[in-house]
Amino acid sequence: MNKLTRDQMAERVARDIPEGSYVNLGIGLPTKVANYLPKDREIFLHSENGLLGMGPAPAPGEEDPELINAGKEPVTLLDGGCFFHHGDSFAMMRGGHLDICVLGAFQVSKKGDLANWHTGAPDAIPAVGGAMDLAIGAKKVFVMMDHLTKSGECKIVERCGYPVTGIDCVDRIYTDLAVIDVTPDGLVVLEMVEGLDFDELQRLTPVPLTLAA
Amino acid sequence: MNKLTRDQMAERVARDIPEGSYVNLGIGLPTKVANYLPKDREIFLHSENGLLGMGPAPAPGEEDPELINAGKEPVTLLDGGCFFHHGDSFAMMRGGHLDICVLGAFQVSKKGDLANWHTGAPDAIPAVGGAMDLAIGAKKVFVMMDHLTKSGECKIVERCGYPVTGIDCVDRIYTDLAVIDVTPDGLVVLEMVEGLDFDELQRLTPVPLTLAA
Amino acid sequence: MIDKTVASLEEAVAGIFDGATVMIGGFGTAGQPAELIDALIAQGAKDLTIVNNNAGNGEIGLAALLKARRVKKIICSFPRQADSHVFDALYRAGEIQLELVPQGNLAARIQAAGAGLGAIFTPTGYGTLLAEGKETREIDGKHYVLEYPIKADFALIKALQGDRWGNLVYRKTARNFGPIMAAAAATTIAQVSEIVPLGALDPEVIVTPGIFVQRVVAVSGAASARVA
Amino acid sequence: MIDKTVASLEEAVAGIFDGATVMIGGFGTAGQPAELIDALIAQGAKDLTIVNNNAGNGEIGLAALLKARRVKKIICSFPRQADSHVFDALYRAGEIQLELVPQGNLAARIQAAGAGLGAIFTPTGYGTLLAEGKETREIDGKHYVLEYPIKADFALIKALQGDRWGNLVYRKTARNFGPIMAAAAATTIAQVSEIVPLGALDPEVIVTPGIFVQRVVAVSGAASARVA
Repeated sequence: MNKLTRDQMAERVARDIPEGSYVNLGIGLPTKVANYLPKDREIFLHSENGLLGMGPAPAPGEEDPELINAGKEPVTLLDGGCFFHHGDSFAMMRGGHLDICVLGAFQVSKKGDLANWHTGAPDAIPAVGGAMDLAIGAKKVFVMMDHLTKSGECKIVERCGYPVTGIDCVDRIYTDLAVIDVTPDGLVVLEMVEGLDFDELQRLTPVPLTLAA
Repeated sequence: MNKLTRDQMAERVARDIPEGSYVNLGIGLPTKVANYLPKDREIFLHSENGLLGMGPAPAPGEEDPELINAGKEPVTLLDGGCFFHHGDSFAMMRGGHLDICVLGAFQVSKKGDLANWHTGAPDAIPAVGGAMDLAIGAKKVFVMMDHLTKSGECKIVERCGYPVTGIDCVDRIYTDLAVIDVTPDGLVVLEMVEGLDFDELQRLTPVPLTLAA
Repeated sequence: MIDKTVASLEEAVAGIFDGATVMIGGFGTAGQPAELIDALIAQGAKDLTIVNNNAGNGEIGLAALLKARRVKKIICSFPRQADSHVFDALYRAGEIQLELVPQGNLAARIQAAGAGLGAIFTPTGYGTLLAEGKETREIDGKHYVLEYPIKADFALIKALQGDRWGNLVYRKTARNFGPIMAAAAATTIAQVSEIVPLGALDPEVIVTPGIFVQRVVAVSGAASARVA
Repeated sequence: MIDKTVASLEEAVAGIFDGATVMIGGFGTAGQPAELIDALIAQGAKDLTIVNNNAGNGEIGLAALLKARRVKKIICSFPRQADSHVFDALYRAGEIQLELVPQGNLAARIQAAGAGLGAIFTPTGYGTLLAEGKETREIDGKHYVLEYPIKADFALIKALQGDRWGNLVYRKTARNFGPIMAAAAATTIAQVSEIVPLGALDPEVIVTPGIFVQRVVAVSGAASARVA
């Protein structure tokens, strides 16, 4: 089968973001989605550190250490963008004003619990940032992750083994193998990569899947 | 005895407002205090409808219907003043950022309960505005009122007969007869008008007073 | 291209349904979106719950909406004013419900809705008639009342300038409830004196980011400063 | 005449006492008041509780304060970063306490302190390790955690311009926690790139009104934009 590359995953997610959406792209893999947003759609990117209308990375030499994104990388601001303080920024998230947020994950449970902030290892230094706010705040939470860990375990699980970031919060999962909706009736497969059939996907995934009608 | 006029009361209160204070002057009688603030002191006047650094009334013809005070009268803004929304304005009050607020009152109890928003009459249409926020928010709450009602009843009482605005919130009472602190040990008379002696003030006031040392 | 500007007041208030909760900006007439209210009266929605600081002045704006008998309930802090006779008469006749809220609790509850909080403990009103029956708690030696968010289906607000993304700036004390209501309503409709090109508003001084605004309509600039 | 400007960084941080809770603005280095932190290190206060989004980067600013062993406890959302080795080592050695707070709850708790709320029900963190042992409640079908305000004795923040009344404006994403920390601290100390005459800041665009600011100190303009 043709597993999606990380860029292909980002491109796939980007396709599902409608014009006019207010979107937060999490640190890491989700950041790549910005590269694939169709140029003919106006989409509003939010960054937790107080900007809306975030533009692409600046040209080399044009970086401004006071114009950064949540990953602390230099960015730009589009015409029509604006700045605000952290209280307002997280009110946007917590208050349900973002249409979509895209997050990376260690695991997603069949009920839509998300684990993406902490491995739970006893010697790990925990850091949560805005992950828990994003998980519960946006109207739709999209997760992007590999379907399997490097050692071959499925990241879609019955119950999260890692400490959760939010309960019952994921709406859709984009993996390198499939696009899967989390619904009240369970996980519904919308798409699979070329060369993958449903039985094989189900074999790899330890929770019941159904195929979208 | 020489009862203070309303202007004399306002002048007396103004004397107790130190330079640099953030002050909210309630609607009605307290508004007059602004007229007597010493010109050599910088004092910051706050208005609940979203301004700090309020200046005097504008010259006739210079009124701006979008530059008003809590009483909806036209005002001006000093250099260094600013505008903000209602959330921020009441955060200033509730968060204890105002040094002093000056309020009118129907009654003040010996414990410092304030009644100034509602007569409790069954046919009265209640209206509270910012009174309850001011009563509990400012670091010091000064009340300005006549000592006696027109029918001769004292407005300083054992327990408020009118519905209260706030509990245990008044710090100092300025009447046309005296200046009285509300302390954990009871009401302490700081000043009396010329021609009034303590026994006479106590006779007019149905709760125990002591004279400041 | 996203363009939140609409061409007419009629279009601006389209879809406001019977029984909706509608926040209306303004402190007295400053910041009151008088033209949007007139359009709402013409539009005809009824059984409305209105959230405003006051309950109308004179016979225009909010008072005219009340007079047209479109309002079932009003949530406000200061209904009784020298010129609130329309409200006064309806209230005395038992024809309008009143939920009286201290002004700072009104603001805080609107903010809580916009910020997604479930409830807040506020000190304002503790021990008073307006906290009767409400849950209270002592925290660090101080007494608080539990208050719940006030959300709205629509907010009608007035700003000075807006752009096609819905960014807004206000004028002087007409700002008042506008920014916090914009964040608390599912659909926020702003009347502005001027629609400016995208990028014309300084990103440092935009008061209401467009994320909180769904429709922007221009009214004549002169209207912005008049005593509505 | 009220003049909140002070002539030196030393004067700016005077009186910060051992055991104080000190909020420090910034998201990473953007908005971090590096010069004030250096002055605090020189001043010598110890056993501090620090409130910041992060736990220091590299060896400068907040990291240098940690390295100087002045910090007993840090309240933050994201301590672990590529260059947070100073914190990491202290934490692993058990020499610093960490209260980890989701970033939005950190912001909301700071705001609650500034706004005088007793506590707030927030949805963030419900059902997670970071809500363990905390009171929860279901409101309108949604689950919330009760969180308390975070107040501070001092806040050290960085702004672009300030005036003698303490009014502040910020620059781009260096604004972040500055305005909400200013409101939550008993004494707020702002370093600015430029002190401007009273009235030079447009009253419509002042972000932090002077009521929230007690001291303002100018640092060289160049420092404002450098990667501190």
